[in-house]
Amino acid sequence: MSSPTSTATDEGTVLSAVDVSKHFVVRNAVGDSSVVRAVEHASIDLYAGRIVAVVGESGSGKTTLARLLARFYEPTEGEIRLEDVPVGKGAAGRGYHQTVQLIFQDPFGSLNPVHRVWHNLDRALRIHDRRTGRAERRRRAIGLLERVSLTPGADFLDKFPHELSGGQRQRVVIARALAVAPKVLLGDEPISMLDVSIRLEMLNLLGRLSRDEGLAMLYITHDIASARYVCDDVVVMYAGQMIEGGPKERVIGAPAHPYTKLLVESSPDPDRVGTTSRDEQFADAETLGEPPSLIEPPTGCRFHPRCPFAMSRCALQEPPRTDLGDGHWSRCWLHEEGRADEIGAESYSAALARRTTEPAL
Amino acid sequence: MKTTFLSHPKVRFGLVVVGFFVGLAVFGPWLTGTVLGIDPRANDISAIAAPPSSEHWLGTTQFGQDVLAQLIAGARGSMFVGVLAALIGTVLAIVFGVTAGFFGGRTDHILNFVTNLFMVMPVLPLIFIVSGYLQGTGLWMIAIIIGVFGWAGGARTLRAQTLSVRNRDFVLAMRMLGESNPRLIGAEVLPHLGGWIASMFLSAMIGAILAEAGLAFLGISDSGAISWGSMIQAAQSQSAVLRGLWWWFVPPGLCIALIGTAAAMLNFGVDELSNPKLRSATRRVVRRTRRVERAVAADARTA
Amino acid sequence: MSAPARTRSRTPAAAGRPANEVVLDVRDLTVEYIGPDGAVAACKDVTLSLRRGEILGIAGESGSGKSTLITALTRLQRPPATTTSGSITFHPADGRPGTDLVGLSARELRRMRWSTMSIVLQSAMDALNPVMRLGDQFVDVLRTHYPDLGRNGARDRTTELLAMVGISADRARSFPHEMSGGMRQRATIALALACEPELVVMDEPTTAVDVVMQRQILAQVLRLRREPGFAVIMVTHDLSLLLEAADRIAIMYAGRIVEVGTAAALYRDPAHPYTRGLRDSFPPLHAPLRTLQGIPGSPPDLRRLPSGCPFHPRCPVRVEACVSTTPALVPLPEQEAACLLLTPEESR
Amino acid sequence: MTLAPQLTEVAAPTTRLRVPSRWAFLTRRLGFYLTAAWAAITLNFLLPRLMPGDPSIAIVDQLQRVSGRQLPPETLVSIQTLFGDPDANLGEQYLAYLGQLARFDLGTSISRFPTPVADLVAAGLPWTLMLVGTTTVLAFVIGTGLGVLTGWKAGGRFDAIVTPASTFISSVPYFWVALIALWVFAFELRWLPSSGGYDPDLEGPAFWLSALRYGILPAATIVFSAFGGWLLGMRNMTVTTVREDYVLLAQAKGLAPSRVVLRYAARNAMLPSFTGFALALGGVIGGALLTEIVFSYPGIGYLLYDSLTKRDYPVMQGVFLLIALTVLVANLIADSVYVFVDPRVREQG
Amino acid sequence: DPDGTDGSDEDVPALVYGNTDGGTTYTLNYNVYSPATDKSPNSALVYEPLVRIDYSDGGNLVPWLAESWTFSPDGTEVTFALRDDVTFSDGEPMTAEDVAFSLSIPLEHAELNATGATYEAVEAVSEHEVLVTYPAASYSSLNQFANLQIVPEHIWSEQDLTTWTNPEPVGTGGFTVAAFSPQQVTFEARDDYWGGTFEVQTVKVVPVTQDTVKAQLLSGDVQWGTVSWANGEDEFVALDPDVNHYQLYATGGAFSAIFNTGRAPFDDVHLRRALAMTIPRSDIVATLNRPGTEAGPTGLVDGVYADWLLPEYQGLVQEVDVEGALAELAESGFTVEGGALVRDGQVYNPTISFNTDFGWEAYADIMINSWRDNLGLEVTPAGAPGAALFEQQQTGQFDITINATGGAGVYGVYSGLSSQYLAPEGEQAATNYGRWNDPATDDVIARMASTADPEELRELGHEMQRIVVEGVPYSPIYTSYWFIDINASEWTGWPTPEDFSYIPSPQQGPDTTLTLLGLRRAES
Ligand SMILES: Nc1ncnc2c1ncn2[C@@H]1O[C@H](COP(=O)(O)OP(=O)(O)OP(=O)(O)O)[C@@H](O)[C@H]1O
Ligand SMILES: Nc1ncnc2c1ncn2[C@@H]1O[C@H](COP(=O)(O)OP(=O)(O)OP(=O)(O)O)[C@@H](O)[C@H]1O
Ligand SMILES: [Mg+2]
Ligand SMILES: [Mg+2]
Ligand code: NI
Repeated sequence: MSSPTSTATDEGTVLSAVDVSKHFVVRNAVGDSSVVRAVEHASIDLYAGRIVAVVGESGSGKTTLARLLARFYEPTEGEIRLEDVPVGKGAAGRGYHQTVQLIFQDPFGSLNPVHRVWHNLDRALRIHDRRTGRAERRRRAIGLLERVSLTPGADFLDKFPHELSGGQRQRVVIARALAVAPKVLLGDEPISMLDVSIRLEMLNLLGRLSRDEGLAMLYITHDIASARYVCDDVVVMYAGQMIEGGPKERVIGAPAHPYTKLLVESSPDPDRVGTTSRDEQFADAETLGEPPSLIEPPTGCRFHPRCPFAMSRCALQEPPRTDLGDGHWSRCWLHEEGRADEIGAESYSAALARRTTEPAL
Repeated sequence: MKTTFLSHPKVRFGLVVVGFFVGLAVFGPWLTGTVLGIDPRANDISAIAAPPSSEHWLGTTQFGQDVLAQLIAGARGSMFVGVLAALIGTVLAIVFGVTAGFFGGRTDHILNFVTNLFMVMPVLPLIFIVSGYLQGTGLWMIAIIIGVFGWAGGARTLRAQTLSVRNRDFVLAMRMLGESNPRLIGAEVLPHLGGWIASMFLSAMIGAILAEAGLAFLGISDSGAISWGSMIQAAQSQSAVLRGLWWWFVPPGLCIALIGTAAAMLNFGVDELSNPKLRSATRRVVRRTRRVERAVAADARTA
Repeated sequence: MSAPARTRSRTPAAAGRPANEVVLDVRDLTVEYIGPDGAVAACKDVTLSLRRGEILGIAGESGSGKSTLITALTRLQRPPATTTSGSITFHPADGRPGTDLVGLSARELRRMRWSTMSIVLQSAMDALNPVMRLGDQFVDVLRTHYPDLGRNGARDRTTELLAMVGISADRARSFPHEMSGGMRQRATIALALACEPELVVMDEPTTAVDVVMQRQILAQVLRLRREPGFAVIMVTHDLSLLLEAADRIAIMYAGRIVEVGTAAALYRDPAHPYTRGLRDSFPPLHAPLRTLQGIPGSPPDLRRLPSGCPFHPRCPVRVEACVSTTPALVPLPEQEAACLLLTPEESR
Repeated sequence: MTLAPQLTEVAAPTTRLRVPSRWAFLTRRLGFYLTAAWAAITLNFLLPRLMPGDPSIAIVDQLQRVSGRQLPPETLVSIQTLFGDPDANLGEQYLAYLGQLARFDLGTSISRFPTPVADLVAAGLPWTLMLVGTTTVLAFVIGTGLGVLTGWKAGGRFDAIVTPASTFISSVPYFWVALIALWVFAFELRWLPSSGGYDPDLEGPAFWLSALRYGILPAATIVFSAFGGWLLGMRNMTVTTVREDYVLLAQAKGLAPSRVVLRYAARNAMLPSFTGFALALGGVIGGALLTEIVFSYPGIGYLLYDSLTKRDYPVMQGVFLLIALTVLVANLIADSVYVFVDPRVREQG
Repeated sequence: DPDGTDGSDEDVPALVYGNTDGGTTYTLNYNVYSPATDKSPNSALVYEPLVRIDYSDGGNLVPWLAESWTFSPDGTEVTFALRDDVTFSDGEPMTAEDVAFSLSIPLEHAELNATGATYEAVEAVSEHEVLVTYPAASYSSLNQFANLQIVPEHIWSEQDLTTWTNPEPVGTGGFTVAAFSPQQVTFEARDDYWGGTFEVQTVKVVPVTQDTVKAQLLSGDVQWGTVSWANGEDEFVALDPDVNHYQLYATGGAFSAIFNTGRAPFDDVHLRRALAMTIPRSDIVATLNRPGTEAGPTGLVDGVYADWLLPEYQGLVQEVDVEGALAELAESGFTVEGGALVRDGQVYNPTISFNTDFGWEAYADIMINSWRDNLGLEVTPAGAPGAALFEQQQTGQFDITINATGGAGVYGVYSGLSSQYLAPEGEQAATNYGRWNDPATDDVIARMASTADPEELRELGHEMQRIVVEGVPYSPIYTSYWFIDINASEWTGWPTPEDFSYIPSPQQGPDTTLTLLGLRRAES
């Protein structure tokens, strides 16, 4: 099941996760421990100059994946490879983080309110190059700020986080990550806490850094539309597993997994306004179901309890990975059963409605 | 930020009073000796247990000693114990609380267990007993004992705060930049806990002043030093209460209460400034809002 | 309102009501936070009307005064928030004359609450009492407003309400922390409907949940609104969602309503440059991609509002007059908007 | 250096949690308190051995002091044997000590030889428990009650007077309040007796009435000094709680204000009080000891004082042990109450 | 008053004694030989000694249960002739066997030797005669028998005396314990007491604090107390002079500054004199509200030892004598530099230790101030709680310390200076804390112990007075007193300090009994 395939084979990957799993042990008050399978058998490759988006419901393991890649967590299984070299256990030191940096969701939270912008950049510059003098560091810090479009940079050096707007804060965070000259930038929902009006600027900045500066980037989001806007490839996660991936237009335009279809159809899309009546759009959306527990995940395909296309085999066996060409792949029994066409045939809610009237199982 | 801090009435009251007593502790001898010309230990045999008068503003003790001079001298003794014990307690609380919270795991388990242990031990009786064993100790020893036994509550708060700060994104981010643990604690976590530490220090100081007074009242104190507690004790041993020599035992108690109130007010003010929920419930805010509401209502009536 | 709730809930009450009748009429509402350095108007001269059964969306960036408006409308504001001017007139369904909520005493308000107007708060996580069982939080509101319902009656009604949002009856014995976020959010919606209000006010009911759950919740609101027939004011910063779900939308900027109109009109032809910018801040899901810019700059600090039109520093089409003149809402065919570049309908 | 944070403390997954078993929680707490009790016992054993002074020498000291005559060395030796084998090593002594404790034998008082310490403590404990118990409850009830009132109407006139006043009151040393109370009510006004715990001439109900009368001043002192702390804590918690969304929602629901205050605001605001109980109780007990001394109340506070001045080490130890154990039990009770009032309770440490 | 004497209990009010010894509760322990320091109160109402010390007459011994005593010629044996009319409260007569049994308790049980008995054997020689044998001539150590209580052998011989608490005491005294509760002990008068009959039928002893007892004396709830009452003349007596009495009886001792003569610098007599001359005794007694009670230089108190004092020391008040002190200081060879004493390159910073339990800080301050002002000497206060101070004093860890000096009789006052009690610094000494080591003193004391001749004793006493005044092993500061507070609203017949043959103290053994015998119902 763990065939580490990459979509583009011409270039070498900068950072990849090979068949990684992460299990957490949680204890309740009684002291019983249970295992949360936050990520299972996930593989992902990041390339220089490309952005990969990971989308999925809340709790599907996106953050965990990012933190595995940032080596905040030790994988329970599998390995992380940096430029095709496996990273040894527990060795996530400065060297690693000089290459891989993570951007957090909340720009306020990732800047210590007691420190000025200067402190943040200065520390980053100093830790990774102890020889440069203060004047030189200052010059570089200004350069970094201007790289993330905070101009004039010198004006921002002495500000405290609370004196900055959300967008400016997130730019400072990015500038700080860039200070160590990383090759990989991991963004864990880097725009979801920002105001709608400034999100695009952020996305444009990330796009520019990847395109013009050749950074490899992971972009985690809830918002499929923004993923489509900025990224090159999309990977869909469900309940800790990766269920579909490929070039963005293929995955979003023609989902090859029922869950991806659900996700796309649930996303707000003002373009739909006027095409159908509102009541129609929302018809039967009430029974879309909830994500499963990761402590006792469903057997077989984890999506089967909610899936309108579910067959008896779905509940028994995990679906294999089916390559659909152009780097597009999916894990769904429909492909093996030759019923792949059904996915695109009608809307998800229609399929669901049909299923409730005539049970598929 | 700073100006709002200083313009907060509770903070201002607290700062003024605490500052006043710190000043008394520091400049007390100069004040009594040079400015007022009174000596806390001099005996005016012509005025024994005399009520306040122009000569002795706060009256005299049974030994003809000037109560005001003693009160000023006592500020030094009490503040000394308060500050030293609070320093010791705060350092211990930081060591236990922040270390436990920051490193977690086994370290946390052990340190937190010790903290909880000290927490549920009745500290004041314990201090009484330990000081009782070390009979006739100096103020240093008393301060050390109070500090050594009185840190648990603060450590618990700091641990909880550290726990919440430790996994905050900014700590993770700096860690990711390659900051070392000591620097993470020193530069990222501790400054963030500054407010908590300051308020801990203040409460520890009050606790220590009260504990010292209690010890002095039990007769465990440094006979060479004057503190507010030892003044009350001396008054009590001379039946000042029965004899109605209120000017002898009321002022030191008032001083303790006053500085305690001031420190509590400071903490209160800091709380209110840092917690918008509390801030919106202060008298000033409510009054201001009411005034506007009344004005609006009046307008509506005339309109 | 002494009729037992259950009988009413079964009859589609909306049937007999005139469709265009106004439920809530807000005029020139100004809400200020009274601070030490003077008052900050978080809502300024807000004028709105809500028709029976309608879903009115209010969109705006963070800090634009949406929550302030809602707490003012529901008269739940606390110091230092103060309603300094304006009226909020509620017109009951039975045709009695409207009452201005601003002038009501606490006791009069209490009688009106929940049975005429209920609220769903921003975060369902915090809106339920963590130490009370879910069912009890239904029972206490039911028994307050229908004293003759009895304990068992209230229980039955709770079961009924929970079933409406797809929560099984045994969940009534759960504590909030034992339920998932989506479930809690649905429970608060069911709670809001407990006394069959004529108006439900929702403050970002879907912000904390992800897209699939978002859709489920909205679908439920839409369905429920069809049956008992209540009007909804829904606040969110997610304009794309409102465009799909609301009948009419009001756009707030810096405490003012800068545009209000039908969802379709605002999507097709936004009149205010801010609305335009907001609409263009959402990349399309299917349409061809092009580079979008959003709105440069960030929302103003209400304590230091720019002069004139508060949007002018960020406005791509500003003219000189924008710096000095504060525009008023201009009626247009399908909407109203506050921009100096617009001329009123009649003069066009 | 690894970046992996600890995995044990994790926010609850959004999926449904299993309902934690209260009994399991309590069992764990009980385990902690048992360990704490063991620690207290061991501390109690070690303290006198780490500190200077030998009980036998203390006895001889005092006898010489009383008689003013030198006592022969044999006297010291035979007194030493009365207090256990002086040559036993620390381990043996520890075992012997544990064995004694198991038999509720706290040793023998020095100054009141041969009265067992257990008897002395047992004589004083009921009085202290009664005094501290009732006053803690009273102070808690008054403090929390007023705290809810001030917090609910925070910023109002009542709050503006009561809160600063109780800040002041809670900073006043217990014994000073006791002295003032003594001065005003016992000496000046002569309303109440100034010392002792009861009228020894009375019996039956009259005796209990007298115990009540004698208890009023000490109890009032403790309540007066202790309620402020509860009030301030409760006020701030109420203010914070009242601004929680669920209270706002409760108001929006049109519930009667009393119901909103009690069921929604006060109930939730009170929860942290239970976790702060340990700290508060320690303070109250310390204060109560001093109060007992001022009023010569026949409790263990006065006993402690007496033993301190007479260097009666076994009594000091016994009193401390008892106080420590009582506080542990009180905390266990507070924990149990907490478990039943807060369904979210989870192991904190 | 016919009603008061007919014995009907209802009309005879109890005499309430407010006991301020410390503690709020009593524990039951009437084992008078127990090594406990806190026993049940007023056991002297139940148990009696052989002899009584008469403080109205120089601390002489007078008969009590013993009618008389005779020494053997070499002074090593004394025979007590016992009264024959004494019975225990259970009706058994007291015999020589009982006395021999009682007196041998300290000899047989070292841990029960709480009074430090110095004899080595006791023997009943006839039904009413007991022979006590000493190891050496001991004419002057008879007063220990004032502290040894006679107990009934028929009850006590069956008990383990080390742990027994004697819950139902049976003794020869005038009272029995009628009721015992932790906060009150009630004594009932015997009607078959050998010493006479009591009008007071009931004595109640309650534990109270110093403040409370004053309040209760004022209100009449308590009629008898032993609390020292600064300004008691104004605050108590003046309120009702007929009823309220505040009396001071000299104990014969004094509070003194004891110099540690065993170590430098106070091994120098001139230095001791210089310091003694600058103790502001009048100031101290002024703050005590006891003007005129400054102690003389001898350690013997005028009121008690009038017949014994050398004429030149009678009524002598030692005023502060700065000139004399400076002269002595000069003679000592010490100079005062920066507050410290310097001689031969050695620097001494003397300290003064005192009992903080008594609140002695302030008095020490008065002395320290005077030494600073008059000699330039900085003496550091080193107060300690009673128990700790006592240990320091016994082991000689002090420069100057404050303690009571005195004893029963002239020999009792001075015997503590004998080198017999000398212990090196660091080791415990029962007395002679000042490490006084003077052959002349030893000689005088030895002679006092071995003479029975009053004239010779007087002569030797004079010699000791000269030694103390000249050598200053200690310097008396103020006279120590028994303080008696009386509310005579119910009972009269109290002696006064001007006219007494026994001390009306509730804690003075036979004197207490004598006081109670003398009390009469007040006329109302
Ligand atoms: N440190 C941890 N210990 C235990 N469980 C964890 C931990 N971190 C995450 N989980 C659990 O793992 C699952 C996946 O979490 P993760 O945060 O990766 O999801 P996500 O996709 O990022 O969700 P969201 O969109 O809400 O951010 C969740 O059920 C979560 O509760
Ligand atoms: N208690 C308060 N005191 C002073 N100003 C306040 C207070 N509460 C809110 N404000 C200010 O009022 C303005 C509007 O706040 P409001 O909460 O209504 O915004 P919102 O539109 O709901 O934003 P969000 O999308 O973040 O919920 C903000 O600028 C805020 O700073
Ligand atoms: Mg996440
Ligand atoms: Mg809001
Ligand atoms: Ni590292």
